[in-house]
Amino acid sequence: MRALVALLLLIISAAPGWAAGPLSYHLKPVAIAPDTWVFEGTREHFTRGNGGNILNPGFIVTDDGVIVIQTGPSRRFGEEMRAAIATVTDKPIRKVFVSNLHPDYWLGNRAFADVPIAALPGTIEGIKTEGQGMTENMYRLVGDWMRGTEPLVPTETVYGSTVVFGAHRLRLIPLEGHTAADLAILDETTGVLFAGGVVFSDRTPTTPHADIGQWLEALDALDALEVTVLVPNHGRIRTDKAAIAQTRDWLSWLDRSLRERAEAGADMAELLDAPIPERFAGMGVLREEYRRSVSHLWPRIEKAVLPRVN
Amino acid sequence: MTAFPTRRHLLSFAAAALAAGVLPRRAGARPLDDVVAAGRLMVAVYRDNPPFSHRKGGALVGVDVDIARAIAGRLGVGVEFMELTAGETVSDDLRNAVWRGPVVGGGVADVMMHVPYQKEFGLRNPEAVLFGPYQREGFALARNPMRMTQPMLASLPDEPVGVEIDSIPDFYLLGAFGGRLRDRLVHYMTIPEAVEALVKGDVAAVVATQSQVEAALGDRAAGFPITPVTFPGMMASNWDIGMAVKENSRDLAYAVGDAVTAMLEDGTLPAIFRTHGVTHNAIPVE
Amino acid sequence: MNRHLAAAALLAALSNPALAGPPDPADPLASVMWDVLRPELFGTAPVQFDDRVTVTAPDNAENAAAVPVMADATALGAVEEMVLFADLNPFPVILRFQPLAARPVIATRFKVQQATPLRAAARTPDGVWHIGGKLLDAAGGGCTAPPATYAAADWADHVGEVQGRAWAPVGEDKATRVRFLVRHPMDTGLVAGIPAYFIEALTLRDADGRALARLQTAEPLSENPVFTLEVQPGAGARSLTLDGRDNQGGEVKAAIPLPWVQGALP
Amino acid sequence: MKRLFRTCLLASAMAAGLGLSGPALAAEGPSNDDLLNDAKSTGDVLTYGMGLQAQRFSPLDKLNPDTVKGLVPVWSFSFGGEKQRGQESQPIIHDGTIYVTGSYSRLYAVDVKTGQKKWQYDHRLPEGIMPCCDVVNRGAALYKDKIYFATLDARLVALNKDTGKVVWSKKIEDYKAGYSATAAPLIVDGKVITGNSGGEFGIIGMVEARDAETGELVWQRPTIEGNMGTLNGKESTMTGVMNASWSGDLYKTGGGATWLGGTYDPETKTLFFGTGNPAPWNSHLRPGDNLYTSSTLAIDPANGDIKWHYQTTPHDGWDFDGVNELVSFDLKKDGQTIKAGAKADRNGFFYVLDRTNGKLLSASPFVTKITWAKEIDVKTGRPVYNDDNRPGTPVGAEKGNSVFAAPAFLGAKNWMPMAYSPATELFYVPANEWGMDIWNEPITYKKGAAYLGAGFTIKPLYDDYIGALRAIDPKTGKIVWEYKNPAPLWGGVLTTGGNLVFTGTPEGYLKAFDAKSGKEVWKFNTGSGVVGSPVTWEQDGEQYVAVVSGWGGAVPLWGGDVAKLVKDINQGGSLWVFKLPKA
Repeated sequence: MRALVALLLLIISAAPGWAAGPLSYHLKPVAIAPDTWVFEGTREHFTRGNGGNILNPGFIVTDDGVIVIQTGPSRRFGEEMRAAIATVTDKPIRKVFVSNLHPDYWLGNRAFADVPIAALPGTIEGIKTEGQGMTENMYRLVGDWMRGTEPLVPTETVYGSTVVFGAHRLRLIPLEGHTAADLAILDETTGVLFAGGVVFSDRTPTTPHADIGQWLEALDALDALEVTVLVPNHGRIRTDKAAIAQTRDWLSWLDRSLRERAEAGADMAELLDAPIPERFAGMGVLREEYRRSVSHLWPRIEKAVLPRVN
Repeated sequence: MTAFPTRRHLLSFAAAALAAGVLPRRAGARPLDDVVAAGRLMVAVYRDNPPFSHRKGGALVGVDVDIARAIAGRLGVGVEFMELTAGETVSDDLRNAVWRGPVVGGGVADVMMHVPYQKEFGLRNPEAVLFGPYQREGFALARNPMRMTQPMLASLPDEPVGVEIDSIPDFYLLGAFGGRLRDRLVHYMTIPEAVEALVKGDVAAVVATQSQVEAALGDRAAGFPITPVTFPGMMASNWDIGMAVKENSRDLAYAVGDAVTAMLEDGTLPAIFRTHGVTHNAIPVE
Repeated sequence: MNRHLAAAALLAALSNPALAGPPDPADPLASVMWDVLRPELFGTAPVQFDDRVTVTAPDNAENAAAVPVMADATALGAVEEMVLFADLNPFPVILRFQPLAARPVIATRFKVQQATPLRAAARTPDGVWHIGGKLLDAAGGGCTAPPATYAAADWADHVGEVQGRAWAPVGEDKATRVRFLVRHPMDTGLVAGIPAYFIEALTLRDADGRALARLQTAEPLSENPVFTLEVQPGAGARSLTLDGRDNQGGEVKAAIPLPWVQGALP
Repeated sequence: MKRLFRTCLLASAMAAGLGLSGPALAAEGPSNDDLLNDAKSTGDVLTYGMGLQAQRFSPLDKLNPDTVKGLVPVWSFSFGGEKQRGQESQPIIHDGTIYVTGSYSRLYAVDVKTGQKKWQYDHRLPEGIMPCCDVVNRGAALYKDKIYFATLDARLVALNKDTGKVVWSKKIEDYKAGYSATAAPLIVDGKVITGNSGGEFGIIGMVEARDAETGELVWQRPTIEGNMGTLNGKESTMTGVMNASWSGDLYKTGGGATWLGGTYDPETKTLFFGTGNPAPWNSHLRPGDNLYTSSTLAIDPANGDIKWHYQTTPHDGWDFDGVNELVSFDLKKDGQTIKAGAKADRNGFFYVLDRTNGKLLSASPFVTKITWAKEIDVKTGRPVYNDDNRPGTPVGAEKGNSVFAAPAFLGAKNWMPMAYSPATELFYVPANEWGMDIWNEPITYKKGAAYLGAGFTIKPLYDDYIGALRAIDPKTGKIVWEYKNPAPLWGGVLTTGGNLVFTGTPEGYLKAFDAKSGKEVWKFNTGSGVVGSPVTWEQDGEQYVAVVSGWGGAVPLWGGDVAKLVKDINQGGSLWVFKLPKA
């Protein structure tokens, strides 16, 4: 079993994340465990080249129907996912889980409008408030890939619990840190963990809604689980927990270095080109995500080092 | 992870189903639908009304604030607060908070907290619906036991007594016993100020609502016994605090009322009061 | 040729490029607004595009309501005035800065309406404006979107509060880095129903009241704006004072201690 | 697209230019002497009240009952935005510019000839303000190079009159404690003099003088006995005598707000400020006269000391707030000229006082029904109460006995200023005929506890009208003529040497009446209710009239029968200018 998985991973890694061709994601489901498939995205930022395909959505085929995890960055992506799922199984889609409010997790919802789409309350609230703005920004970032995409708010609220579909017991794990509500899903039957927002693998974490302290606690919670295959939200799928360690390392360094620079009197603009340790060089979109993180995290850190003077 | 009570599950599910338009929409303005569709419950709370709603380190905190958050959670929506400066009467407050909005603009809230739940008052304000009483309030006397041995209003010794200005205890004590106490009343802008004066020894007793005096004394209550008091010859000794919505929002009132009932049953409500150092007095079922 | 004549010639050249006279250098950022902004901001003074004036800012505005920018003209030597501006903002000028006893370097954050050239101009004692800049991409909305304080009910409780700190001098010119944040909504007046309400002047002074740096601030600065400056206070100064006012008469007053000086204010 | 940017650019470049070069040199505006002479100068309107005595009289006579039919609109200026309500302002006219305040604390400078805006100041109001009686402002004050006005968040703002740039801005009171400021400031001897308004809740009334140049406080005079005044930053004298007419510590919070501002008489060098009702409402809880609530105070402008007081409603139990303006005039009676002052009080009586000492000369009703007092005893100066018309004190769990009292607490006359014509020797008083059921009740809630301890409903007295513009002869107290208006009158009055009286109506009209007969001789509908105060002046040989239009104020805030009468009146916000063209 373990060997099979490793072999599969090799194949995935060798395959290009995105194939040339006008406006098709060319989605190929890759089996990573029994009944379990993933569409692996690139380790880039949203571009007009990749159409927003940067996430690792997946699905589990159960006797009760297909469980879909994330719907991708556009309606087209959702529709292509659905077509690709149909090449694997003729079972109907039973339920969709959306892990958090970031646009690449749920903008494909329109393709699944006929089935229940479940999310944590905080995710639903966030999509209601910020969904429209995020959608508009995605049109701007990736262009025509988004045609026909409109926000569709998840229709079902879930909390932390264990749900059973056919032979698969899925543990729904509510976390926070990457956003105010991140849903991780552990298939207790196969040991596959869909990290749902908090784990990045060789891809720099994104922080627009982040609380670093809570995020580190969420990583600890995932680290304590028994996992055979870890599907990070972005980046390389792994059979170990190295991605958790890498995410933790990055967040700790980021937080600490910003605090140190603030204490030393740096201005936000001076941080944009600050050096990043060599050990993170292998992570995708490193400098760009670092700069975004400065924008997200700096104002609060800065305030903490400037005392009231009147 | 803990499993959640079925009731809460059902409530949330119902709210989510409404959001998606799964349940049929009725014609006309339906504020519950509007609330769910907007994903936000706008709640009016009084500004500067400890321990129910006030600012602490910039953050809005208090019993009413926590109850509102819990209600929104059970409806599966977010919550936003509109802080309300108390007008001359609660009828003004109802107008500003739920049915017409303040003259300076800013719109109305979906629900207003801390409204007297009283039939006559309700009849006098047909533009609003009063519902969901969540606390039975009464007056209490906090005293320095060395200076005032008996918690009896009628036998108040010749010592200064603190009250909040323009409060019922103020009016009662100004007029009570032929005005005998009038010259000994010391007026404070807030109950916390009056309670600090009690602790410092400026006054021998403070008369105020039980919740306010409990919260203001906090863990110093051991040294300053708090006793419920009645105002003979003036009014009933207790009254109920509930909520209000605009007259066309009865369905929202039902949903919010159900959430409060559930919170009472599962102990959430008393726990919220406890957090703020206040005794929760449930409304007896009649 | 005397200065007046030169100015007149320049004006003629501006109004009709076909006429003879030294033409302006071409705008390296090819801004559609350059022809309008040039006379508005610099009149007939000579301008040159100069890499010695650097503008540090992200290529993309992650948060259009608070884009960090640092303008540095120290490579020019003496500088009398600096202007920071974004060509395509509804209010192009972000701030004007007179580095009286300060290094010609300033950093702050501002609101951006759309993708725009972002520039700093520094006037040297010979009257020449040296202009550097870069392109800033932005999703936009920073100027007309209501700031967060529109929703927060308590801006009035905090307006005019200052948080600030100075760092011990390093380097040859003994310049002291000062950073400060002023609580203010900085409303542009472009959002319906919300009047313009922004800080319009800030002066950083030495202990004896001597102005070290003067800022003329404008609508585009971010809500609760933050500034970084490098000033040269007198040797004995134990603190710097900051004073300023907004367009509605509100006052800003604060004292920023220099803690490494013995006996500095707490 | 490019043009749009250009406009923005120009605006910002202009602003920047001004900032760099410092405030442009302002033309020297009116001096103290100009202000003192305002009632006589016909080419301008420099003060609120058209003269510091506030007679609202202009000697101009080109407009008269014969010519007024030729009065036509010249232009109308919109205050803009969505803030279309409650325009209670009086324009100020000087040197080709009209300065006018709008609701929501806005101030405009408009070119008199063209109606083109010169500048506009919008005050950034905090979200938490809670003005009791709509978002109104009643006017600005002009002195030298600055124009002054008060804002709803209880600040006093001084602006450069030519640029609209703020020179200084001072907090009068804390808006979070329920204070706001709506009255026009008064300028006397280089001092800006204001009252305070807001909360009947734990406050005391105050009159304050500030240096017009700097905004620094010169003196403060509390209106309730037992409180200390200040002068130049130090305690000066106590108001009255502590505990003389108040029990316990109630004097510290007794009310008496001076929310309508005041008037000034240069002949006796005296400020006159009216004071509001005492707190709490239930009079049984505060035995005594409760000085100096519901009174007129005569104050020395130099140091803030009280020269005399006259209390119109001692021990008020009906919210008969006594803030109404005292108008100085020469009373010619029995061959003598008496320095007199007149006040049409909220309580229904028209008082004539000797303004040198506060002694009552006469008091006569100016509305048809007054239930609370039989009369005012001229000898003692005190009302002869109808004791059974005082709302009872609550007994047991029941509310106190309810009484029907007239006038209603909104007053026989509220804020709207009257006018006096030295030509006809008549006062023109905008009155309202209404009553109220009032009771003291054991419990009216506030923040979950009791508040005022009183309740009320307002009822019109007659089917066909509430408002009544009445001409009153101060020598006899007799009503010479009256004009009845269906809706309540809520705007100020202007009278002229041309034998005219102007006032506005909620129905939208600016109307002119023959000052002697009361015959309506002209009207024009402005499109929204008129609750502002009209003014007139002469320019290029033509007589002009201006008034602001925009329904609002306190009346629409009250429910019941009155609300039914006014609910369909459209709101608005504009300045109308009329003139009589040269023949």
